[in-house]
Amino acid sequence: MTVLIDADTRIVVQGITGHQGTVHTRQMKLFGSKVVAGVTPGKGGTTVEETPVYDSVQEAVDRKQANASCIFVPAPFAKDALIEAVDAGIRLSVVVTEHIPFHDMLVMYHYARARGARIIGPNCPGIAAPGAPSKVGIIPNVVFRPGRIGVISRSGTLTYEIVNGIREIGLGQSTCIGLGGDPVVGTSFVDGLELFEKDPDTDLVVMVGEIGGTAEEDAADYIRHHFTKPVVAYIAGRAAPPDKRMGHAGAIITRGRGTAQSKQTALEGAGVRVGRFPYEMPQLVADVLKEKARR
Amino acid sequence: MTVLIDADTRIVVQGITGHQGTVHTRQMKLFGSKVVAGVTPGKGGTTVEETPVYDSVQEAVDRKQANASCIFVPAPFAKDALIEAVDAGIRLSVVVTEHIPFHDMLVMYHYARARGARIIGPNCPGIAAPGAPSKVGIIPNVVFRPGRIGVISRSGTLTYEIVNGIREIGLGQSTCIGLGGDPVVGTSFVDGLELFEKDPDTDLVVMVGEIGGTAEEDAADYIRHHFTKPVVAYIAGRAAPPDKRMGHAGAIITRGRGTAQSKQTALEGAGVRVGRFPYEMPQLVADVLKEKARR
Amino acid sequence: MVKLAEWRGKEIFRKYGIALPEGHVARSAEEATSLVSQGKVPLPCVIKAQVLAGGRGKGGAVRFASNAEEVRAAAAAILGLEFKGEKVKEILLEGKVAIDRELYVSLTLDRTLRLPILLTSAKGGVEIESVPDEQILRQPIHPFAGLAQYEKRRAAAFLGLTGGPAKSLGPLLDSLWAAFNGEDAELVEINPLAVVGDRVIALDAKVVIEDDATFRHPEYAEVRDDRTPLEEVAREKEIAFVQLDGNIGVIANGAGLTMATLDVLMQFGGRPGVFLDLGGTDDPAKVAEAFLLMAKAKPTAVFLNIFGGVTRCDTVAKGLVNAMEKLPAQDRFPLVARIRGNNENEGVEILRAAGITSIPDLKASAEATVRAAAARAAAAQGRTA
Amino acid sequence: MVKLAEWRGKEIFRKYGIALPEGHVARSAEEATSLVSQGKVPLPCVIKAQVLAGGRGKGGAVRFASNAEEVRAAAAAILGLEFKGEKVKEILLEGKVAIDRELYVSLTLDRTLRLPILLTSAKGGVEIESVPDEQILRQPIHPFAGLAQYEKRRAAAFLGLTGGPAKSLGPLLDSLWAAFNGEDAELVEINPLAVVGDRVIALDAKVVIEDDATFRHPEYAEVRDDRTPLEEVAREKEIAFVQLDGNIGVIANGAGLTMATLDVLMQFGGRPGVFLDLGGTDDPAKVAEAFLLMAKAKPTAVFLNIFGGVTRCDTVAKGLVNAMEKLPAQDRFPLVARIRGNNENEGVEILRAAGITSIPDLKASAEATVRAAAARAAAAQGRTA
Repeated sequence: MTVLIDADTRIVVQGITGHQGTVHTRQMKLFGSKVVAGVTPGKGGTTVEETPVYDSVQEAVDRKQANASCIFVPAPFAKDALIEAVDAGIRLSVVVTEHIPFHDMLVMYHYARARGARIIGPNCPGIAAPGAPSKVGIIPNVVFRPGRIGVISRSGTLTYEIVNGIREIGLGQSTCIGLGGDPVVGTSFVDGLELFEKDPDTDLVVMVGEIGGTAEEDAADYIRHHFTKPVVAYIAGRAAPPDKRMGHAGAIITRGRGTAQSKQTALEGAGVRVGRFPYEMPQLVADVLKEKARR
Repeated sequence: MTVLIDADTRIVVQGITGHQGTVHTRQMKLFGSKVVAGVTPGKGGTTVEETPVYDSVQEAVDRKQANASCIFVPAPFAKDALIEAVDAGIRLSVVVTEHIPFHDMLVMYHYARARGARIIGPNCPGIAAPGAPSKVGIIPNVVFRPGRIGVISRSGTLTYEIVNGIREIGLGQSTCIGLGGDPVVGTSFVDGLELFEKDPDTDLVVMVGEIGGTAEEDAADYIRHHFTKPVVAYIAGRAAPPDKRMGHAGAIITRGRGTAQSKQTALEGAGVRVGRFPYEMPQLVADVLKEKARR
Repeated sequence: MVKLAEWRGKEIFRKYGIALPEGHVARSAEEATSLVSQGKVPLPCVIKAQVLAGGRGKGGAVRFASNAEEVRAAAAAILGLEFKGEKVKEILLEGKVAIDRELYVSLTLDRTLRLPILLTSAKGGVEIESVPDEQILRQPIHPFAGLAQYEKRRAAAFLGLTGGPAKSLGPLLDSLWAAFNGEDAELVEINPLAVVGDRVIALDAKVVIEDDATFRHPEYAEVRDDRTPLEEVAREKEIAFVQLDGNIGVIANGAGLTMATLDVLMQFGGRPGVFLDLGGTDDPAKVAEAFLLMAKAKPTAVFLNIFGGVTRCDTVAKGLVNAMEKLPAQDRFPLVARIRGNNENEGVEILRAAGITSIPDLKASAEATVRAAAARAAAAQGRTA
Repeated sequence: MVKLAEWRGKEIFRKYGIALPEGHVARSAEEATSLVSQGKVPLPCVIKAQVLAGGRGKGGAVRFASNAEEVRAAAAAILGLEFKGEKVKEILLEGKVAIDRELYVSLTLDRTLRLPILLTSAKGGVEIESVPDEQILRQPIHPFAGLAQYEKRRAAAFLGLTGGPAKSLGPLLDSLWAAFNGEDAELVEINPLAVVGDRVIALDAKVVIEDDATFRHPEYAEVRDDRTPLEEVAREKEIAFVQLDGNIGVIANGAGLTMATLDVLMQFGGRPGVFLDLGGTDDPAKVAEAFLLMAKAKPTAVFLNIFGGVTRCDTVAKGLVNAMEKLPAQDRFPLVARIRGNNENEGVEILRAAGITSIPDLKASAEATVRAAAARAAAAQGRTA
């Protein structure tokens, strides 16, 4: 089983006629995803990567039964694109777009939530379930393979790096969720853990965190009280100075809060094994699985 | 059983130090309701009808475990009072206040809904469950008695009139919900029917509707497809001319829509017995119950 | 319901940046002529009666003029009209525009969805009620999302707009949405919305402000437009009072009960002339005030139907007796009372002492009222005959 | 993160109606003196260095003056300062007010709740980080409800305000809320918020605008305040580039991987000097541009760590080789590369052809980088010695 997406996920790509939209429509299809439609206002009636393009999400839902969307539209229009998706009945939107003002994202998040929809992202690689197979977003097709490890991450390439290492020791993933690097994200570590807790086909969760905010500390608190599966974590940014945004809008130590040390301490306090460097992660995962098997 | 309220409902009265707030706190207590606190900003520390008064709903929740509120504050401040209740974790608010602008009520409704709270009203008599016993609002204590009839109504006194007639033939109520006479209400006929459908202790529902809007037509549609219990209805306002507000902000026939005839036709089409006059209602209820027993 | 005349609606539209023809209000033919001669209104122009009823075009309440003399004549003609029962006191003069197409757009409330709803139709210039449903696009607008770009795009596409007019529709809808919310409107309607060259402009304006929101908009306190003088007095006293075309006054407590009382009266051949909902009160003075207001409507008979809850029967009885005592003989009316519920016995006793019998049965009391009205009418006819 | 100087923050506050002392900015002692002599700034007055760092009071960057001569002297003294590494170019002159109490209020984002949060404390005038948690009231504000009356009442009660100051707090908080949203701020902070007589006024202003929202606020495009010149160039080219205090440049793709690369370098004794996140790109020219920017930071050595996904290894290799060819000999730097993932073989081949070996192991490549930097530093020292 997988979380959030499966083989029946029918994707509409919002902003399909843009460069990124087109490239990743192709990649998603190659992965095995059902990309059933694209939307670009004014380009309705055309075709991209053998996918019909409509003027509105509603048409994609009405004609192609789309039930998830992948948003590539530029930041100034992203809020509107998400509202359009929610209003059309889409219940899962992966927002790849970066540089969305958090004031917009606050509205997007609470609007989607009020209407029963979920956002992954923004500024995220999306979600991939190699066994389905299905992916929504821009996660590379090659690093994953089906397995029983859940991955939740605030980063993109760092996650591919770590997952690749884990793959090299022979382990695969159930679902990988890229939460995104922004200060306000639609789905947090805690939300992701809730999903994996309920998934019978996930044995262990790898968390890839980074400096900024308290999402990892919140996750530690959740793990301590509610999570029953082993968790292995890595936190990027121990070398980062305060008050500097390290690439991600959310990766910033402000007023002394959000340091890698604080996160590591919180997670270890909740029984999570925290790797200090990416290359330590495969061995850690293997060790923890071995311990689990022994119990 | 009852819907929405029961013997464990712990009421905080918002605007308790006003005339109406004080009078109805006493009446609610006489009925048997647990009025555990009142709120009037600036009057914290005083007592009304042996009920402690606090400055905020949060204090009433923290100290007295209030879980429902009854709002008597004037219209210009009602929106804020509701938001305060919702934010403090109150999940049921009866808004007695009338003359709340519907633009405010739209925000109140959608805010409460987004945060998992329910509004009864505004401009409503509230809700009474004679068997609990508990009531939140201003429904007179004397007209009801415990029984198995559910009542949902847009009106106040007309409902007491009808219920009194039904009582005189020996029947009582499970719960009576006064929806309120405004164009936008927190709980509609459909919402009320959903509650009674699930209530094993309600055998029949009496709907008291009136001109304006399409709440009764919507209810007819719902009854046709989802409601399994008998319904008896009365619609006030056959004599009302178009484009005049008949006392209630919501009781107005606009652009030919919302007539009593339209509502009666819709309800009868859904198998509902519609009485033409209030004094016909007790006999209709008795007849329908007899038919039900025969089947 | 504060219905605003077109010129007031357009003042609001202007405030929110909605494109309009150049125009001014006049209250006399002289004023109209001078607006034109001073160049404030370009020629040719259109002159429109500022009345609330629709169908002005066919009713002679809209005229065109291409010179000052024609303006004077048209203004004088329209200002002399009584249009559907309403005297024309103001006219709006606007420069005539070259209309390519007439569209329709409005924002109002969808009570079922509990959402504002944007209506658009390519069939502008006629009453929207006459337009088939499938020719109207209905888009609910969520207050937390606001009017979204995609909704504006869909509206433009549905109207068949492209190029300049399509581009100008978006900002116009944003302005209309801002006006709807900012003014606490029940309705903002542009009919017709005209395509003029490369943009859309509002040729008419219908704005209805919500009564209950006037505490935020004292500027509308003076607008009475749509009420009878007695209804206006009642509104100031916060009594729900509606004048109808019959002769029997109904006083009851609660909107639903008052309506039901009208319904029962009609059933027995009575014609209600006043709907008066006492509401919930425990003040006899307020009750007396309502009775005196009722007397001013000169009803042939009055039916008092009280079901006591918040309002106690004795309170009503006291107020009634006080009011009756104050009424001069010629203003009195036959009264049938039915008081039930809270403190019923005390109320019945007070009435009995004043010579009024309460009939507890609703049907019987309604019949009695209809008989009393008929008798009074017959007597009055006898007097005048 | 667009951090605004106090005077700019106060301009925003004024726009939203927040009460402030009378004040003006000056850029020279002469200008300061003439502001006072023209009566634009009342005496006595306070003169404050317009720098972004805190602790100005203790650092001599705030002075008082009661006549024109004192103003000139204070202005000259402050304008000559270098305060915590920042040259003082502007001073703000404000009329001195009689402070009864100093409070604290701010609005910022709570990332966990995904809600704006209103912070209030009676301990104003000190850094909020030094105030114990229980002395700070934290109220999350829901964007769909806005700042509610009860939240303002609770803030006033928590601050122990009554009477006039309590009454003036509500509108001030409304204005602050409007500014926070209207300006797309990450932070609006008033510290201290002063009780002066019967009202509260903002003595200081700290406003931080969100970088990503500057498309809605072109007025902040010119404000650079907090970046190094190279960071500013990078920002214009949309490259994530942060200067640190070490000597090794790191180029990686993705913020997380770039951070992790810094972490690994540090582990082996390296000191990162530049964080450069290539992000996702498939354009060799963009990669070359990033390398040339890195060269301008004069790193002792550079570590290139690519995990190819959206960004393909061969694209990076091509861009790198192009850039290296363009660099004059004296600007070149030792380079250690590690490229993995998408099109890895093609990339490795391109690098090999240019004489660069990719070390696939992260640990080994990081160690090699640290060694290369040390060797270069030693060689440079040898040359200068």
